[in-house]
Amino acid sequence: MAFNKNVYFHLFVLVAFIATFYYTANRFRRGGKFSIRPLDAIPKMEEAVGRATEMGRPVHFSYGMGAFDAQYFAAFTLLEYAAGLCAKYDTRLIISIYLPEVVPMTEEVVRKAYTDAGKIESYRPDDIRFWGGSHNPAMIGLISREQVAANFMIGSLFHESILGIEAAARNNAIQVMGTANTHQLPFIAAGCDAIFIGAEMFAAAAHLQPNPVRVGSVFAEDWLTRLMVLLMAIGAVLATFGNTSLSALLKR
Amino acid sequence: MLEKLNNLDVRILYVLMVIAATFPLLWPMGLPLPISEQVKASYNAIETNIKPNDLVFFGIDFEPTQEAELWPQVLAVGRHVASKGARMVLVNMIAGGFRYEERIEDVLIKQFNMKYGVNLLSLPFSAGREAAFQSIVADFKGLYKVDYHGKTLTDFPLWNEIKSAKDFKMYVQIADAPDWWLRPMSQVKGLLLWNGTVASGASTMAPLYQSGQMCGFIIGMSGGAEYEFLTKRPGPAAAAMDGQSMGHALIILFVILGNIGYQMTKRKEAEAKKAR
Amino acid sequence: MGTAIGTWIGAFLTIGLFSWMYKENAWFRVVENIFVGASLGHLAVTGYQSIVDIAWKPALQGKAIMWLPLIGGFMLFSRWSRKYTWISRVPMGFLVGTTAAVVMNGAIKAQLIEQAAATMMKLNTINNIIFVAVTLSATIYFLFTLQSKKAEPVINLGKYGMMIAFGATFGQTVMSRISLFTGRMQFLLFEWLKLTPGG
Amino acid sequence: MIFVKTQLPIIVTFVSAFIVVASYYLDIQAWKTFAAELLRWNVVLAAFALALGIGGIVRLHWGRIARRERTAPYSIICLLSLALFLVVGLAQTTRGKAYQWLWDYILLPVQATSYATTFFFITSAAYRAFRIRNSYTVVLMVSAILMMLRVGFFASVLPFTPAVSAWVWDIPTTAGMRAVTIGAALSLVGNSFRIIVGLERGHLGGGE
Repeated sequence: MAFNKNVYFHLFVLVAFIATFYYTANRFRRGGKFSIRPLDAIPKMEEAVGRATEMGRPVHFSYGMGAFDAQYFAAFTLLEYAAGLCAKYDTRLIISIYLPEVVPMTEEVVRKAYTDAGKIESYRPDDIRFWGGSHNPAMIGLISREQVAANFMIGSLFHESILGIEAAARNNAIQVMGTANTHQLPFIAAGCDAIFIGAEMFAAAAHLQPNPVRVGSVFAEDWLTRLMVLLMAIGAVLATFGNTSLSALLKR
Repeated sequence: MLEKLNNLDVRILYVLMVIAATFPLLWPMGLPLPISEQVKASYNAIETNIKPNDLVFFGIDFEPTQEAELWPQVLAVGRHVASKGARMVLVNMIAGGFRYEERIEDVLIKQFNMKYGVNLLSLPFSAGREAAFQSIVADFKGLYKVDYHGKTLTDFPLWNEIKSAKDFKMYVQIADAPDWWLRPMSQVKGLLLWNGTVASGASTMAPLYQSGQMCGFIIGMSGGAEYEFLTKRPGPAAAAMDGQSMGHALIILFVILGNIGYQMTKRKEAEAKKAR
Repeated sequence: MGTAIGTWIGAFLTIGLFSWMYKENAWFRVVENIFVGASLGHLAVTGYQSIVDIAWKPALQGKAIMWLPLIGGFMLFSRWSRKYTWISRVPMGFLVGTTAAVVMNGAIKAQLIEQAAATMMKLNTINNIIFVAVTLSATIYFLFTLQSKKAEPVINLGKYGMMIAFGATFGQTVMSRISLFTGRMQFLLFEWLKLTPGG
Repeated sequence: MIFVKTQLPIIVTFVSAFIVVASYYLDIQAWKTFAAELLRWNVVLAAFALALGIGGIVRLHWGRIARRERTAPYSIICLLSLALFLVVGLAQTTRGKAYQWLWDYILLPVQATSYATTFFFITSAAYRAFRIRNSYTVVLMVSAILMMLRVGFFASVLPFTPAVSAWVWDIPTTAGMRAVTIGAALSLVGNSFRIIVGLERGHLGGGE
């Protein structure tokens, strides 16, 4: 086989992840005990939908204006949760979308949530709004006109985060946001009631549906991250004594 | 009285900010502008690495919305690269970037006598972002058939001299979006990476500069203004820096006032509790 | 002539959008709807061009494999029928699969390996020691299965590190936002009102 | 048939992902070229998906006009603006003179202005958010103010600020953000892997 050079450690990480994942997932399938640090943003989402219901006002959700990447996948899971809550409480959910290719996926996610809640008749495809490049003015217009009372923005956020925060703050909405884009974390940390920071939005999946696959995945990710922390610490100590073999190994 | 500062009508703040940012545009104050080490280092990365006839891949990846911040960078860095006698290939991966490609092409041809097709080439927009960069890495010549102007690429001598992305000495990219270009482009062996970005994207890119994945990195309007100063060609960024300083001063003032109001409100609430 | 009218339209749109800052109003709403229409129209035109350039023309010129993305694209329209919706999930699977694959490759290299290797720095200066300590402790914050009380001081150090990072990024971004506004004011003052600096 | 309906999308997901992932490890030029080709198809599929999204918005506005709702005039403006761009763009492509005019004087100013509104939002966000509530917010506020004092005029009045803020930026900020990046890396891997092998399929709906 013709293998590329400089990808060995890369391949090791991938294979190690897959192996650990299957091991941990199987352990939980056989009924292993687990505990994962709670995330305050998840109950906050329920509280937000609850309050929107009391006030008789809608809930808004957006993925932000990032390119199609893994953050959308994490957002699908959280959207499913939000849509499930909205279906349960009969609260209107309006979704703003920037990327065309996620329109059909969003429809599937929301329809599934409404079906699972037994409320398929209240599913409104019209409230899944594709705005393209006009996402931001359309979103702030929508938030202020519909008097949105809960604002969720989860995904690859860009400057729309702060627009959403300020527009919804004028309605005193409860806001939960999450992103792995470091350039937006400061704004959501400063302006929201609860946030998912980077990895937290992926770990949320395991809280929402603690099945062996998701819990096993979080454990496998954690163990490999621990290994990397250990490697970084050892590598730094070695480097102090002039030995850079470990960082060289990583790049093999 | 002071607790009112806790909850000012934000519209008052808006009006004051507009005045602070606009006034210096009409009446420039000529405040001094020091040059940062990072901009100096990034300038030197081009100054020392680029030799005459080196191939430089020049990406312009931002929407018109970022013009105020990034066009001065394109202008300053583009002129600097051209003044080193490099051969340049312009490219854009964000739909709105094409008109800056056209504009800088014009500047390079007029001010540096570059010959289109010989030492300058503009490639058209291609969609897909990270995926498009991935295909540049895997199969550079396969991605493009025609140039920006719709002409067949194989008619240009410069195009025929390039075989793959590995032939480029440096990839200079002025972009508003963070790191999706870097994941693919860092796979090209021996290619130096140089990035100019918006101030808000700086936190994403800074670790990548610090880790040595990029040889140069300038940030925002101040980066552009300082670069203009280093290349001794005054441009649009330097003129707007006074408004920056005024705006910053005002925001800091708002933060202080807000905190005074907040502490006063807290004290009052505490007193009210005691009274009960 | 075209430029003069265009500048007035540009000014109308610019001020209309800014007017939301005072409150949501009819002018803003007109501009919002012009924007929605224009941007969707623009997307449709560029989308059509990419279909023609990337797939349709090569397919007609005999590059048979390019029929696949075209067929996949048409399969998406099965969403308009309740019964055949499942057909559209095939191209959706393709989109998701390729995207997930690119993410997976990129994340391991750029986000994990390169970053980890760069953190293995010599611990011979205070700065390097602080750097490594903050990176490691803040990474430990992201371990979701770690719930030991002993780890708390470490996690707190990481949290402070992240707070400094968030604050600094916030401050840094202010600059960027002022620049954007400056750009629009330059348009209004110099191109529309034709004022000149210096009064 | 049910098998085909539920499993075919998953199989397609897996096969396409496998081709792209393997292209990274294998040194086979033909494979790499084919993987790059696959990634280009995404653009085509996204363009088709556009039609779905635009269809939704047109239906929404058309409904409002047909029902003669109070907001119908806005819907008319929206559809007219869409039609204008669509007709001019299809007639002369985006490179045509008239289209360039539309771009320069309609799309460009609204895009730029829409982005520039962040100027106002960041002002009020700074005013509201930087209240000293606990030790974390002190750190947050101080480092934000330091960064604002770094550039332009302040740097000459307070000559220590560029050095101090450069330190804050290079050491704790870079380190803190790097941790976020490293912390998320394996989550991205885990999440992508679950999707590739079909263990996560909410985005493909629930069976039927």
